Amino acid sequence: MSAFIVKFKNIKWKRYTNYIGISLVLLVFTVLTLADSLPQSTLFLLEKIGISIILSISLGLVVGFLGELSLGHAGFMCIGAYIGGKTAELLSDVGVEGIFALLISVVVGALTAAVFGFIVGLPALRLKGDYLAIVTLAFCEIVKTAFENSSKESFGGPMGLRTPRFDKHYLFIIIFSFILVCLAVMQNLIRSKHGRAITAIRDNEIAARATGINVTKYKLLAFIISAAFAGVAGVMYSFANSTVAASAFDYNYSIEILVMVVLGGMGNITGGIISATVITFLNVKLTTMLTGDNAVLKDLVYALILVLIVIYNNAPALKYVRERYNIRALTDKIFKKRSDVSYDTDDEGKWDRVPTKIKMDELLSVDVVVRESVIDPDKEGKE
Amino acid sequence: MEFLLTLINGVSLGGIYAMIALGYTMVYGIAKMLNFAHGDIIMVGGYSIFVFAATSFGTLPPWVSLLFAVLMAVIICALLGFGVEKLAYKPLRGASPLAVLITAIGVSSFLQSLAQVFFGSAAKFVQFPDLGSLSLGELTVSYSTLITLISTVIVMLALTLFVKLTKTGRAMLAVSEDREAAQLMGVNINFIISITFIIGSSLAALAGLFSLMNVPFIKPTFGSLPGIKAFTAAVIGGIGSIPGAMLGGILLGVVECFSNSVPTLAPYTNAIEFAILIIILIVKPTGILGKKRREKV
Amino acid sequence: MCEYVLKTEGLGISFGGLRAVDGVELRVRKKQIYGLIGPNGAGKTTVFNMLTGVYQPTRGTFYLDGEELKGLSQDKINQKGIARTFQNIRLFNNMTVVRNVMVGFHNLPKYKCSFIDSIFRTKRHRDTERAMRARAKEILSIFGLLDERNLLAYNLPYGKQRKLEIARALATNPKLLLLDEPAAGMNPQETSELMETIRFVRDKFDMTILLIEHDMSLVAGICDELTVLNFGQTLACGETSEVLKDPEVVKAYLGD
Amino acid sequence: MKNVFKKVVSFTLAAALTVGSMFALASCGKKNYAKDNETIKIGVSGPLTGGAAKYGIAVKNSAKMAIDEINAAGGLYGMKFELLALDDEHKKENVTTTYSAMYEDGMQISLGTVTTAPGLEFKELSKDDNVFVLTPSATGDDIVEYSNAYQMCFADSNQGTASAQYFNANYQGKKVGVFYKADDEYSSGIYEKFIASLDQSFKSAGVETATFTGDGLDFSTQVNMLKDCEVIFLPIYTEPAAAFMKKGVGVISNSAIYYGCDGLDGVEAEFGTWDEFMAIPQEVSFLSHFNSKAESGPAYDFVQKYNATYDSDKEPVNQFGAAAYDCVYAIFEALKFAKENLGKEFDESTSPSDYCDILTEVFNSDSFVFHGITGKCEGNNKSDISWDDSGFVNKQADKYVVKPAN
Repeated sequence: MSAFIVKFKNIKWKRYTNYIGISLVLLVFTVLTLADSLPQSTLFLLEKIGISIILSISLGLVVGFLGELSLGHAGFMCIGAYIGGKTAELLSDVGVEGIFALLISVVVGALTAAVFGFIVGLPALRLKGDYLAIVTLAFCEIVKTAFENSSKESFGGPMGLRTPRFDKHYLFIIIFSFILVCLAVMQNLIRSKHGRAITAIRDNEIAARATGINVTKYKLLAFIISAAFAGVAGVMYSFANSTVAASAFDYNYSIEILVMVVLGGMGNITGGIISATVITFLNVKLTTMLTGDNAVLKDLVYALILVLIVIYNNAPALKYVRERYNIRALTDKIFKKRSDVSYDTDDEGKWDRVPTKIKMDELLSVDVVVRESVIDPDKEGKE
Repeated sequence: MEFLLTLINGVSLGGIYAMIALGYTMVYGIAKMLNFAHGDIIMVGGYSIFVFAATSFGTLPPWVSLLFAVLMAVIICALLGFGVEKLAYKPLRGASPLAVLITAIGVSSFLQSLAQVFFGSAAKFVQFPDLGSLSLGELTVSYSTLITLISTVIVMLALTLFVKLTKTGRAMLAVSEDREAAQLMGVNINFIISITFIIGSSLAALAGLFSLMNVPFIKPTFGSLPGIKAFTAAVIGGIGSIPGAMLGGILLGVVECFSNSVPTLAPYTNAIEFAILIIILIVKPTGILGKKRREKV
Repeated sequence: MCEYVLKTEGLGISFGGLRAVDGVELRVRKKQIYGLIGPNGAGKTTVFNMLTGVYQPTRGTFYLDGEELKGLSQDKINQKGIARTFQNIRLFNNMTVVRNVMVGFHNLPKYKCSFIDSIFRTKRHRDTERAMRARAKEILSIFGLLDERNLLAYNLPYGKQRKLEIARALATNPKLLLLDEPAAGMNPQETSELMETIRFVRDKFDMTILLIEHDMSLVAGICDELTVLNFGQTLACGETSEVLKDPEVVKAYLGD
Repeated sequence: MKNVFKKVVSFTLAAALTVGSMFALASCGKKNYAKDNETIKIGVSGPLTGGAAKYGIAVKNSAKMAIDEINAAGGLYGMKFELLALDDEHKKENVTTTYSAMYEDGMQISLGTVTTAPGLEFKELSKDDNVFVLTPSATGDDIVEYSNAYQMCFADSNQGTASAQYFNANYQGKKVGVFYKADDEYSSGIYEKFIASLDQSFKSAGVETATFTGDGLDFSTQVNMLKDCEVIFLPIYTEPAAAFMKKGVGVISNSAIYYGCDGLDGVEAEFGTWDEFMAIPQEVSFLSHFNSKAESGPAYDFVQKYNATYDSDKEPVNQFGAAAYDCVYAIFEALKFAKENLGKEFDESTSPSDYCDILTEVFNSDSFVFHGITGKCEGNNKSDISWDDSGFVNKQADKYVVKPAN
């Protein structure tokens, strides 16, 4: 018994914060739904939050850990939703339904999305920062257009694809289970040599190459895994709704996912989970609270909150205020873990300290003839 | 014949894209940010023209009232661009480009919903004096198309000369090249960035005018699609490059019109435009006229 | 076994018609500390960039232990056994010190652990992680960085960042270590410490070291042999003491 | 570390307690959220912001207007109505939110959704809870798939077929062009039915087709493609139609005829002023159940009243609003009918499901005929509107000529 207690004490709890948090939420709400005491609005809210969390974690790999800017995450989700939904539809034709159909659809949807993740990852090898951002945005729009113009028989055309809806009382349990899977894959990956390689590429691509990291391989790997989980989120979406229409997956949606990741903090999975929850919750609450004539204020309020949060979180002038009043300082205060040097943190950093990636450094020019200029990367990001 | 008409339509549409892309490129090259709210400044310009043209029509001769409206739109947009930069972007100077990007998205959504609060969601028709059209044999080209094209070229040339010849323009180049060094050389960064936003936003107001001359309807989402298209155009031409913005805009407009003119391709127009973007970037990662940059090791 | 760890044959590169480096012949023996010196813009870093695959040489070739490495990618060259540091320090700033070193172990066969192993946290994953961490701590303690191992690299003082960069390069288990101006920005006290460290590295790891340096006291103090570059051409090469006396070299450094 | 251990234990205990107490509180079975209602709540989900907002706002305003009228006149046997209008932004993924919020807020009867795409989601949810749906303007054929749903507007297939029949009867020998929105279910749905029912003679002469997608309004290319057509079918909404007509000036023959469906109602309002609209030389006409430019009769009265109540400059009236107005009155009349003719009992706290059973019975009954402002009105008489068992509406559509050719 005492041996057990010692072992229990030695567990690095902070490593498991995310699992414990998600599992507790899952547990509480599972019990509630089994007791049939959850209103459906809560069930739907949980589904939405769950999907957002998967999206946020998966995009976090590309943006937060690999350091590439992607504005096309909704495109992967769209592929997952359509392919997963179609698989489920075909399966229900041959009599496979329920959880088995869902699992098979998830596998098919995730794999297809992963293939596209590979394809989109290829230009990422050549393009940087905002150029990659626009290419991913373009990819997302192309996928959307392709599905919108599909024939009625294949993917339903503009009407969208009718997909079998999963029992709303239990779908969120499955979604949250997939969050756990997604978390496990991401965290195990990040805390391994492969994750270190990816983070190293983010921090300094040139040094990473010189240290023997195969940049091509790891960039593609990050894109593939990220796309696969976006695909999973898409399949979940198709089971949470009775139709999947491509118009939902436009660049605005990609941007919303990016907002979740950015507000969560670079390479901060817990932050991504929290901000995905808060943003989704905020959106839903604004929709249900500002009704009728006030609906027009919804976007106004959302935009204001967004701008204020970003400025508060990032403005250099507010640095000292920020360091005193933030969630981490608060939790540190509660758990008194402020200066535990022996503890290994995840490789979180600050967005503005990443020197080689996500930069906007093109020069203004009036020349018609293309000239070459040399940039000194050590100047970047230091302003 | 058919071909020529489509080409003219394409060039005219491209001129509008180019005008927006010029603003994008200026702001990008100097403030180093993707100003996603740029499209919505066009929308504000459009509404300004709508309001001032409507209030002054009847009291003033049509041409004068139109010019008055355009002038007001330019002033309002310039002030708006200046204000947005000071309130939303300046506090974030030195922070991550991503934070600025998200703020720009927030500003964009804010402006759109504000327009809906004030003007409602329905499209408004904007009255323009009929400018007529020019007949060249079988071809008829409306004067508004010609005005759009000529103005775009003039604006591009003026910008080029401004940047090349004036002190402020050269300071802009310097700030774009190396902000710290420029500051050390006595360039007032805040002033240069403000000027850039003022110029970019004034161009947006003009773009709003030309869009309205082309299609005289204005609504809160008026700017978002042209905004994205112009961003695409700027990237195709090589973001940061003033001639590149022009080239990319025209190219995109022509492609759009030709794709629309083929019934089987028409539904895929957006996809085709974006596919061209991807191909160009894969072949030339910095766009057609973008500066090729090599990282120093 | 080859006589030379590193041998270059007529190594050269042109940028748009300009011959930046031409006909560089280096012969570096095992366990040697070899200096590459020359005035600013002489092409020293360019030589390093060619040796590490950042640039592909347009003329000539180079061999590591008799194996031709020209044309390989940067990570392949590193795996073959050339590691480097940079003139302007390039650390993984947002990673902890110990992880910076652990990245260096990435390709070592004894820490082989597939992606699948990591995802499922198999025994192999846990064993290699533990072994890597232990080894990283060893290396860090050699460089006196053990106490800072859980700091973010960004927060290290300048001198320690230099050391960490060398530690990370050594972690890749190279045959040849390229140091690009290791003493840049250091005071005499730190420089002499650095000299000790470099010697120690050579002795402890049986390392061959090629370094670029401007600080003549350091060069004279530790280099066995030198090559002097000027305008991309070899000006002189040979024993350190002799080369430094060469009137041509003195002229290149001090001007007429 | 000991602290942490303690905390974990206490936290687990607290969690267990919470879960346990929630268990104790849990009630079983379907809840009737309406049991505390003081009014009969009618819910509608529509786009109140974004690109399609004007349709949602017209529906919301008109439904509100109808409810205010009814309440001012004493309500239904003293019972008052209340409108719940939530914003779905014309996106189907928002419907789960809007629907469940309204349902839990005590919605007893619904007007479904304003547009088709979100309606496809709404119908599944409302079917599960057995909530009555009478949609003013979601025209998709699939909207009324289940027995609880009815339409006040014509279904897409009806509009497409009816338009084709009109063409077959009246426009023989003319060259036909079609301009539709390829990524819109309303537009492409009508287009498909239209082409399927069009006479072979038109097709062999060649039907020119031009399309557009997204929000763009620059149709110079499309106008060029259709410039030789004599009748142009426009199964689209007013905004792109107005942009098309404006571009068509001087390109498309002045004698050509623009012919649209109910989406074209209110196209003149897009032009701001009547003069500006009259500057379009071609004939503009459409097949619809409502004519917002009627000069007398019930439709005229409705429009007058709407304009007096709301800022018609900002959110102009259209057939969406008229249909919503009719929907509210249809529900009102149906409930009256249920009480008087079928002897049903209901009050403010009756559950949605019971309301649904009552209303379905009324709407399916052959003797229930509603007199509304949509459909073909003769003089000052309101039109006759009834529903078939599958949920489609039976009323007369008419071709309205908004303006003749100049």
